[in-house]
Amino acid sequence: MRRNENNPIIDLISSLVAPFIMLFGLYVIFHGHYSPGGGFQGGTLLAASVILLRLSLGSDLGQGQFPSRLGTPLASLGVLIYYGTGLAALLLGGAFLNYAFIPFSVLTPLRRSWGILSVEIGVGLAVMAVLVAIYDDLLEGEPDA
Amino acid sequence: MHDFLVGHYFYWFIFLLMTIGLAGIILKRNLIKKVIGMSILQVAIILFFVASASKWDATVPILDPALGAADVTKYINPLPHCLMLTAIVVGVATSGVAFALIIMIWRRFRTLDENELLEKLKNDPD
Amino acid sequence: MSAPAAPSLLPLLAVLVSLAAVPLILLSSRRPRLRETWTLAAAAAKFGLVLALLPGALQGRIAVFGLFEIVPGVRLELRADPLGVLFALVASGLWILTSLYSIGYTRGLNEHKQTRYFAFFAVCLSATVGIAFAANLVTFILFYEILTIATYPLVIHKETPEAVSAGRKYLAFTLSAGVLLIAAAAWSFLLVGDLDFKPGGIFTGLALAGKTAVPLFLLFLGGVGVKSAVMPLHSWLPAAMVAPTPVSALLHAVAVVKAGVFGLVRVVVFVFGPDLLRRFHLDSVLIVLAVTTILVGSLLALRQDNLKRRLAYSTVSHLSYIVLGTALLSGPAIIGALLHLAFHATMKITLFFCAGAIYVNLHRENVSELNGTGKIMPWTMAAFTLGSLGLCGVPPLNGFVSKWFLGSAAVGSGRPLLAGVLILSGLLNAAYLLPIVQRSFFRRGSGLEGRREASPWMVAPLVLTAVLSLALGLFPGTFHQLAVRVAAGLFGG
Amino acid sequence: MIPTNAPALAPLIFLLAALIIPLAALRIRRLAYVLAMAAAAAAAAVSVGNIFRVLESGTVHYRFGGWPPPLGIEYVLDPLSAFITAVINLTALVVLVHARLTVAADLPERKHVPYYALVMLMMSGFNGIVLTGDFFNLYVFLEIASLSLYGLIAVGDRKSPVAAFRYLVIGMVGGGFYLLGVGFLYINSGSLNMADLKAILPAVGARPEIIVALCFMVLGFGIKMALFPLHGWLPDAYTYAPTATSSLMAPIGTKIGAYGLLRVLFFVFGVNFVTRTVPLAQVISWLAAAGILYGSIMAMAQDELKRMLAFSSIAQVGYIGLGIGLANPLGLLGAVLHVLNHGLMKACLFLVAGNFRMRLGHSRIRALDSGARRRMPWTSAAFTLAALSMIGLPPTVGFFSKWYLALGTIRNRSWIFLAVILASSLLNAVYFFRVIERLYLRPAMQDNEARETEGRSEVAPSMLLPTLVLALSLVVIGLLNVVIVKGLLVRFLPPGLEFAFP
Repeated sequence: MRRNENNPIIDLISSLVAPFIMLFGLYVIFHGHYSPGGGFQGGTLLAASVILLRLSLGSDLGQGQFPSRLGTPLASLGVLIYYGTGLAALLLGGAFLNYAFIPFSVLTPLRRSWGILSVEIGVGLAVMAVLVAIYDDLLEGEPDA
Repeated sequence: MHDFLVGHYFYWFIFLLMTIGLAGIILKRNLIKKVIGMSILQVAIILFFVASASKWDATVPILDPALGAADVTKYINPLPHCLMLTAIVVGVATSGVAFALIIMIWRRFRTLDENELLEKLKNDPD
Repeated sequence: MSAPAAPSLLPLLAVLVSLAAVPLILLSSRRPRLRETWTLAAAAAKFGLVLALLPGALQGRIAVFGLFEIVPGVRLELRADPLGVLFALVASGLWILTSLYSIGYTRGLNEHKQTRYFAFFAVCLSATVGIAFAANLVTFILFYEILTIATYPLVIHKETPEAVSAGRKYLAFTLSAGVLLIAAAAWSFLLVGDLDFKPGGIFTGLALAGKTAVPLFLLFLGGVGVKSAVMPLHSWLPAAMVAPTPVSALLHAVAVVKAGVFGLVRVVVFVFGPDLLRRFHLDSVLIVLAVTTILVGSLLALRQDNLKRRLAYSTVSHLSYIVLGTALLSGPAIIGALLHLAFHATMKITLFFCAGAIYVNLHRENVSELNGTGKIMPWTMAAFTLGSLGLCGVPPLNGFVSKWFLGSAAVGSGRPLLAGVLILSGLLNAAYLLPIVQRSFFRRGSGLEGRREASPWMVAPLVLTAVLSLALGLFPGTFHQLAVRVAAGLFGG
Repeated sequence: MIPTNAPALAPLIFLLAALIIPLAALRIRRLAYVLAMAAAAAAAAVSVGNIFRVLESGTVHYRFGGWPPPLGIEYVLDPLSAFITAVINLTALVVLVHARLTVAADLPERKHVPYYALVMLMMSGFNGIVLTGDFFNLYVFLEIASLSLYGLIAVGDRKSPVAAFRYLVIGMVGGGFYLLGVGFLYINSGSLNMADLKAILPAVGARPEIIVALCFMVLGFGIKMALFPLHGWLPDAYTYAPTATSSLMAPIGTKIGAYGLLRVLFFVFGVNFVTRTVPLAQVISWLAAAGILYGSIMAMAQDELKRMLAFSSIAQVGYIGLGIGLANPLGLLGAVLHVLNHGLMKACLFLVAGNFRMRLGHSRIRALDSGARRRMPWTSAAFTLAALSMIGLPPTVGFFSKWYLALGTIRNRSWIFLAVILASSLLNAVYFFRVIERLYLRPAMQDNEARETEGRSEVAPSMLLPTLVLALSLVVIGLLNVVIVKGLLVRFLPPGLEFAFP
């Protein structure tokens, strides 16, 4: 990923576009449980925005938005949110991931809905962190602009 | 016979894709091309699943107020798509690991050509 | 066997006592005297325990000890029937003498790794008594394989290239035999569903076809034939003579090879049964093998210059006496076979002890170097003479008794030619053993100035075994009674 | 709570550990090992408990998310899966005790945390594969385990990334074939649930698509279990991986493939389908027999102990394949018992190789001599015992595997396979006694004499103890085999292959 010249157009456009991609990613995640979308897709969009900035500004400047060292812990955390949702159901007397047993709301359909949302958030976080981490790992040690 | 060939045209396409992928894995000497072959193979399998769910006169499996929920034949089977979502993730992860390994190999042996690599391995004193 | 079975711990203890000595021997590796004490104590205890089983066996009360299922359908079970007691008595009794002798031998040669030597010797004896008391094929195989492995370190004890290659040969033969035996046992298990040794055979209820019975018997024969050194499976035995002499004496004249022959007896009469063998003429196969081995073994012995190798070929030929006796499938023959199993042990061990004493004392191991040794080692060579005469079958030594039974049984079963084979073999025995006696007493030797008799640790055991050979020739009572019991259980009357 | 969730607990425990380790170890690195051990111990305890649960109350079904089987993912705890999970989790526990020092020696410190996290992830995958009742779920766990394994291999010797890459390519193709097979099955039956499929398949009949599906799945599992001639990835992977990885992978990894094969052949398609309709079982048994001979012969030619053990693994997996291919109850019992027995033996042998590497700096057979044995008497003794077991001498476990397999071959009247099994134990004797002879009989070499004066320098207790425990278990389990077989294993036998011992 050697950048031969500073191109202000690319820098500017990518900096402008990145927040919108991220916003769209969040939208996709938060609507995933009742419309097309979800954690995988949203997480990928989030990662795309991070990686876009790393590509255009260089990995060092890109750190400000998402530090590389957070990659693995955030991925773990994301899956833990997923896992925790399942575990909560298990601890409260249901099977693993049986959302009907999670005390988010009184109504069972709503519980299910909230349960899926919580899982989607976890998945989104994990997917984003993992994709960024893969990108970072592959670049590790390479000369960077 | 004609029906068999034409009726399954999509499967023939998938079969072709798989063959290309396998050929890439087996015949190409460059490790990166092998990974590309792997990805093609993976895509072929994914398409195979997705194609199996296709259905005439049916729509995406999201509740459409106009169609209602009474007649489920109006919707296509969502399960293969869900499965393939997972398979795609697996594919991404596999490619990621493959590239990480390729980078390790490059750093240690300075080659990605399989023949050269085997030669270097043989002469490597461990 | 109609004899009532009495649950008893004795068989188990008899097996375990020498195993229990192993850790003690290992722990006292730096204190030779203590180590030897443990060995002797274990040997004495073992003999005592086996002796305690003798009255029961003679009266027909069979001590049985069942542990647990070792494979589904088969228990790990020990059963001290007369046949087992007879073999255990021989092995454990001679272990005491061999232990005494070993002490003299290892000290005399200042052997290395004596701890390993004594420890594996003890394991071997455990396995041997286990074989003797095994109540079924799986238990038998268990101890048989333990014996195989425990003998290996003793064969390669010298750690010379020659010893190592002999060890390989030994393992190649015995491990192959082991897998054949396992295959045979597995097959029998599928046929019968039970592997307990039964007088008259375990296949009695089945109408076994020839295409099952013959291959099965050949598998069994391959399994037990190697250790019993039936030709052409004998060649490991002469090679294994690189082992220290006490090992050759006890294991390669008594425990290991007799375990093989004992196994053959078990297979022939307790697994297959006389009827099945006769129906498919398998007894004739055995007879032919045995006769060949007897004669060819003796002839090969004639050619050996190395004393221990000559004795080894002599062992090969004498083991087939027992095979022959078994194959005749009659009461008197089996009595003769079992008597020979016991009596050959005392005679052959005497000869090996003598060979070892000569080696330790004079560092000579070839027959051609033995001129004049009788003058300086009179006790040793006198014992050697007794042993040799016994093997030739000269009365009143015990070799005569067993040969008499074998020969008369051969005539009695309408095969007088076999008695001729025995006589011929006796002459061949004389031809390869008596020249040694003649050399040592009547020829003038060189380089023997200032040499004296071997150490009393070695002379005492060999004189004892020689006297034992004589005594058993005069009073074969106990062994005869045991053998009669076995025969009665098998063939009635 | 534990009883109702029993089937799902073991994979979930490992997964939790895999997730917590990277977070917890942010501050304290040593926590990684502590957490991994805790998870392994908990999982082992749960899976041993599961055996008793199965014995008491029969098969336990667990519905993820509360969805009933054809829709939702189901976990099934039956005698077979309970047995296999107990075996792999106990083995992993013992190996992990040993792993602490070898990981510290083999890997730079910054890699310790990801290493243990990956081990946990791999174990989670293995447990998931065994317990799941859903074919697609099985695929996912298969890939989770494989991906972790690639990583675990790649941190070894200099050549390890190449070995890992080769494994990755072959493993991915294997997984792909499996997935394709699942696809064919799904298209033709509309179900992914194993129990459901078992009910549907007879009605579908032997359509070509179903046969193709079966063949693809067998191919996939064959690659994972290194069934000859699909074994190409194995020797390098075992040789160049770090000690801890090879001693986890050798006893557990290939067995999972064998388990999958067993499940698919006999619990989904049924014995008639795989022996009569499509004679696939026969094909498997011939390949396995060829693998036994090939592995044993190749093992003789190796100079590196780990490589020799790798080829021996190919042969031993052949035993399992042969038992499965015989398609009779005794063969299956032998195969499943051999999963346990070979797991114990190979774990012990790889730990011994690790001990040699730790103290001598190498595990080349030609460089071993009695000096090595004098320095490490206990390790050498453990090696000898495990070698005797590999040869198949009673009362070690190897004998009993051989016994059941021999019974199985004789029952089928497959004399050639009987001969192969027996011959292979002699070949085992050849290559193991080659090492034993060196260890015990070969005088110490010149350059070792200086070191010899140091006297005994056995490895640390945390490495020695697992080695000895495994070695001892070879005899104990051997004597207890009837308890295992009669008490537990006969209950797993699939319909059509029931059997009762006399």
